[in-house]
Amino acid sequence: MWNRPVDKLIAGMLTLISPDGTVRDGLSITLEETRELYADMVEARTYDHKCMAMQRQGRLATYAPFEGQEAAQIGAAAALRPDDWVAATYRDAALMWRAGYPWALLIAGRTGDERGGQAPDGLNVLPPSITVGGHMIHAVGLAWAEALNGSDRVALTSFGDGATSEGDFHEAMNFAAVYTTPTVFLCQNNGFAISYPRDEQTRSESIAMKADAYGMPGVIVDGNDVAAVLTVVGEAVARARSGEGPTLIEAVTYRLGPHTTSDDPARYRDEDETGEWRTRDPLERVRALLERAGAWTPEWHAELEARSADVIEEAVAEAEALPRPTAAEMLSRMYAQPTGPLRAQLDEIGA
Amino acid sequence: MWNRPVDKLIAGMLTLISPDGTVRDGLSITLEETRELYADMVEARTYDHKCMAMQRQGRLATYAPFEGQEAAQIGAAAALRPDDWVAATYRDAALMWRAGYPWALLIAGRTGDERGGQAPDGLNVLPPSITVGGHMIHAVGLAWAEALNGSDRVALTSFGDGATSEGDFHEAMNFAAVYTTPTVFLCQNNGFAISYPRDEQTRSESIAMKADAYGMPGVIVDGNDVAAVLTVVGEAVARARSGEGPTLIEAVTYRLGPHTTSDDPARYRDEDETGEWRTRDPLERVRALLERAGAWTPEWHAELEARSADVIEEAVAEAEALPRPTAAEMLSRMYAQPTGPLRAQLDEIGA
Amino acid sequence: MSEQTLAQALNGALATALETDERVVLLGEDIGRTGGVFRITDGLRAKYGEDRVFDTPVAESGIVGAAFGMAIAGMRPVAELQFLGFSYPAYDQIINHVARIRNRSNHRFTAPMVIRVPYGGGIGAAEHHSESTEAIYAHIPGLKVVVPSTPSDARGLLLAAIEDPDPVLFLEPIRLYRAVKEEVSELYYTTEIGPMRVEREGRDITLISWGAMIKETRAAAGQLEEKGASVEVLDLRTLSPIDQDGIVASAAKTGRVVVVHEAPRTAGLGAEVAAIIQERVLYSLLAPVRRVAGWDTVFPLKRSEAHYLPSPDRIVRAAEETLEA
Amino acid sequence: MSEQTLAQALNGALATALETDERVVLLGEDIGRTGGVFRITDGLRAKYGEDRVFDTPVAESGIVGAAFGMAIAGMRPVAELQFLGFSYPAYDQIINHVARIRNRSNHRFTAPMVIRVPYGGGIGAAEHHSESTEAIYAHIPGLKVVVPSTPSDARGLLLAAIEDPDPVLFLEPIRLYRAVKEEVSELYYTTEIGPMRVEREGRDITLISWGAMIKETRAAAGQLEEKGASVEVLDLRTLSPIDQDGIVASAAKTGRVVVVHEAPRTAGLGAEVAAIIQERVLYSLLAPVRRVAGWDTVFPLKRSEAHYLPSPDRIVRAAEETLEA
Ligand SMILES: Cc1ncc(C[n+]2csc(CCOP(=O)(O)OP(=O)(O)O)c2C)c(N)n1
Ligand SMILES: Cc1ncc(C[n+]2csc(CCOP(=O)(O)OP(=O)(O)O)c2C)c(N)n1
Ligand SMILES: [Mg+2]
Ligand SMILES: [Mg+2]
Repeated sequence: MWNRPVDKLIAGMLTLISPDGTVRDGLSITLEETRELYADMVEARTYDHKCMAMQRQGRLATYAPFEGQEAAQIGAAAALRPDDWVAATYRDAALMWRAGYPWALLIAGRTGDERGGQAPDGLNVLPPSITVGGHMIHAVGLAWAEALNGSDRVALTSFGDGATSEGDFHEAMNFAAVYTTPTVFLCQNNGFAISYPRDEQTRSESIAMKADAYGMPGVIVDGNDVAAVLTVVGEAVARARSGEGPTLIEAVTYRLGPHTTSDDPARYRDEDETGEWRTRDPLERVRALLERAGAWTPEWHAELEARSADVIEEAVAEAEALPRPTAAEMLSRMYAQPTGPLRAQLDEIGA
Repeated sequence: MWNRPVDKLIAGMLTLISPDGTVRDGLSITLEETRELYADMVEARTYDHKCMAMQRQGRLATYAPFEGQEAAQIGAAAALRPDDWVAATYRDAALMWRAGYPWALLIAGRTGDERGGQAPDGLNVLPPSITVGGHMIHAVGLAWAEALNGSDRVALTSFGDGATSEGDFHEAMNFAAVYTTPTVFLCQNNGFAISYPRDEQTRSESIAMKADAYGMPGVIVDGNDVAAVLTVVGEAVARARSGEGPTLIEAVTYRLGPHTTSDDPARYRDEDETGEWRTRDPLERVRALLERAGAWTPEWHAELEARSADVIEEAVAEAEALPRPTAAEMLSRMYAQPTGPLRAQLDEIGA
Repeated sequence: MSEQTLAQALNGALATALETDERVVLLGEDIGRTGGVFRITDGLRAKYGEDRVFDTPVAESGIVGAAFGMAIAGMRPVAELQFLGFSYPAYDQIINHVARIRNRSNHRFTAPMVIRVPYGGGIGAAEHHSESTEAIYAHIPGLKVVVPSTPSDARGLLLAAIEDPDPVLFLEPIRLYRAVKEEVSELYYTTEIGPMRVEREGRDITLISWGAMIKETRAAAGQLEEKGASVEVLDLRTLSPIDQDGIVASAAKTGRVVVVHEAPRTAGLGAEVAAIIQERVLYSLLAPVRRVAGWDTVFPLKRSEAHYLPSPDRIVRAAEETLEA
Repeated sequence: MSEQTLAQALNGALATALETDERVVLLGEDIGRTGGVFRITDGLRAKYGEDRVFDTPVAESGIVGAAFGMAIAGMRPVAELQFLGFSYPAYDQIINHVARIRNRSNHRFTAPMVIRVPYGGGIGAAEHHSESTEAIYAHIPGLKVVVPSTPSDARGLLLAAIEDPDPVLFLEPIRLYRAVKEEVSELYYTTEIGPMRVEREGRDITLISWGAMIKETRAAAGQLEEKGASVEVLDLRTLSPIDQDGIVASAAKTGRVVVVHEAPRTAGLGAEVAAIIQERVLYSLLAPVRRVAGWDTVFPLKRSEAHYLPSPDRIVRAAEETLEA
């Protein structure tokens, strides 16, 4: 069955590009920008499909796909400056990548290699949070530090609808509001926390309205509309950057695939519901818009797909070429310098 | 300086007896009931003053006074049935007592004796929570169990404004709403968490409005008006008892004394502010009302005070007559039956 | 009797508990609709109803705290936390509330509840999904900590935990869920919480372990026996209260002990085992009690897992050095 | 140099850190306006400003998590939690985030931060206000755990902790805050995290302790010396990383060891000390390593405190039995 509360939400939320590709008032990005966002979403989806396939081949550990959520992730990241902070989750590979994190490292992480968490120097994107909820307050601390240091960097944290039930969500929201930190809270409400539907997760009508409880603005946006997400996150980023404090954004979207490669969605949701959401595919509506504007051709799309496939293949090769991690590396990563007990253990393993 | 947000709140909240003792529309308790509530508040204040004095004499460990909050506590407890559950805090002695907990046990607890936490058989009042925030979810579990068992008992949990910042507040509120448990959340907003003022604790205009974030009704009430508190808590209890679920109540009040006997309020608040709140004394307005109705005389008051003093003295004597707890008791309280290691340790202490 | 995996035995025990004691309710993330990430509660919501088996919001402190309230009110809640690495948000509820209510109310209120948690590594799982922090729970007075390693113990200990008048943290070795099969009775029976299980008797050396590490320890014992040593293997199966007498008796007999656990060595539960043994039978010890454990690191991701986990080889080497000492 | 209590030394160290390193900020409940429940931050907000010293909402996970974010962004936050019993809501942040960021980012992001927490009993405080759960923190890889017992160590270790590139849990023995006075330098100096301190040298027996229990241990050592024993007293002062070599050297010298701590005995840090000693110098041991510790109970309320806390008498008795063994 259709996820009722989302139904209601869709009525009130900001959409700039309708599911059929028609444009609504307020769309302010150029055609060229739209083409770039489209290209990014194609690349992200290519990555997602590749990872699903690799996991089935046993080349990756558990993988959490984001198919269906590309607009929310690419749109949000596109609103950031390259030096802004990002604290995101296991499902946010597209967001992290668009914020500058290399595909190769994201893949390395999924092969089960801690080196995948080592962002390139200068890039302020944290390794993805695997625990649900704990990382939001980090974005508050990061933003707070930047503000205290007089920088105008902001911190964006992305999380799911399920994460809003954790006590840490509450503490993070409250601290951000109390200290007016430049933090953007991006909730990708994809309808489920594993099998648990959004309308059981909380009885509030929306997640965005929870912002009121902290004296913080809350905004609800069509999470499958890359332009709307870019706009709304852009406004929140601008508020944050100018010292006006945090914003909570609820991007209403849907996870088309399973929770992770270990999950079986048939146990908790209907094919129909998923089918319904496929008609709201975030790539499709941009394609329709572009096509109508004469800026999309099957050839261009094929070219994008081919280029993306190459890029992802290269990233896979790079990740898989990482030499096998040694035990000594494992022991040496715990502190700046191995402590006494660890030095003794390094001796024990003969390193 | 005056605590600004409270100022604003006072405008919107339910008051039935004004600070000068005049009655507002909607007061529905009888004169006799009002006299009883007054008597209870006098007894509670007598206890509070006695404990402050005893602590200064070294007869009690740290004590957290509730002076100024008598109406919130007595009013709330008066709305309960004797078999309802109560999960309250270190500052809620008046509430616990009015719910059936003997003064003697409350005092025993404050002398540093675990036996003070042993409610009389059949009384569903938990020992006071010393950690801030953790006990609210217990009232959710208690209420949930009662509902599942088909009983119509409700659970009331009392906590402070500071406690609303803990993650556990959020999880408790959310669970209560998700499972429609018969729980009454009573926040005694007394303006401070130790030294931290309410308006820094959270940026929401009221605490009551936080209920919205959970799809739960929230009510704000003059916490120094015993009749208003009784009415509002009574309504919430009725809702809960009839299966309509939880309510959040914010009782706006003020702690006239220090946070605890170790605290020095001069470090963080103004005499003027405290003075201002003394004009809103919860006992005084009821006295004025009764006096105007010819139901209060200095003689009656003196009688109440004398009787209260006797009752409290007796409770003190009872608490102080408790034999010194033994080490064996301490070791035997951890499990239904001492475990192997504890049996060995009991041997070691020669028990 | 039927042949069951550890996972099946747990599922069966929960069904039996729901069947025989109407005070039993289950709650946890995804345990209803999907039967939980490891399907331990599979089918129970369908069979026993939505008012016995509850899916919950993602909030571990809430799950434990609500279960605690239910327990005080006379129910027998069995809460599931998805992985031991996600139990920490509930640590405050467990240590400050669940484990203490009997003490602070002088027996008046109690928390007869079970917190079930899959634990341990070895399946190449994501970060935080392979924790073995049993030591931080075994140190908490008022709590019991149980770890079955066989299907029949799983059933017996889980039913005992649900019956127990005090709160029990019930750790389930992820790696063994489907790795072991055994004939398990379908009758109602309990396995006493406390006494360890002698997995194999021997004279020359004692190997002590619990949870999934029993598998490696068993393999090591096999290799050692082949080389001519007579090896005793103890499965602690209850970590708190720890079976001091059982441990000490075996140590006194063999004079040589190796403790094996997945958790980091420093301040792990192996330290307690070593401390007890030297305290009580120092003069019977023919060699130091050795600890084969995880290194003092975070449990690593898939590619480094083999570096971290004690292997039969490491256990054999430590045992041989102990035998030679 | 001036004569200072431990509390004054800590206040001075924080002032020095705020003075010399602009990355240092303090945050915690009531630390600004009132200087904290123990007045350790007294005057610092007035002197260093509201953008260096922050009062916070009542939310321990938030305090630690926010400090952690600040540390990643290059600051040197010093968070205060009011009592160790209120650190548990932050346990998840500490174990799953603070202690792991270096590992999970392969050194790219780090958490140079300090979490200061008053700990231990002996002042007849309310429930949860007397905890000594150092063992559950010493078991966490990636974290350091420090406990000063003298004013000069307090200053040196706190400045070292603030300088440290890794997160440090800094435990402050409540009972010693104002119970000890010592000449303390006002200069900037650090005391190395790791090495224990030999509080007193001796030949016959080693008493090992930390925190407030140093006081009882010192008293016991005095009594024992009067009876003719030569007693060595070690103040571990760093609990993680534990000074294995220092402990072992002393145990090898005296052959007799008693460990003293306030925490419950089972799975307390005394177990680790005993395990290390028997592991490395079993054959030098003339008697079992004994543990004089809290009982396996919740820390009791005022009237039972004396039943619980190790007393000089209990230590002397254990030492005498150890000397006679
Ligand atoms: C603290 C914690 N509890 C439980 C889990 C297990 N878990 C992983 S993802 C998930 C659901 C999260 O749902 P949501 O926040 O909506 O994010 P989504 O997966 O839908 O993107 C759960 C319960 C976890 N990782 N961390
Ligand atoms: C988890 C926890 N953190 C901190 C404390 C210390 N503490 C005791 S009372 C208090 C303030 C609570 O304020 P509020 O909730 O407003 O209640 P009030 O004392 O005003 O009644 C604090 C921080 C505690 N007891 N528990
Ligand atoms: Mg979701
Ligand atoms: Mg308050």
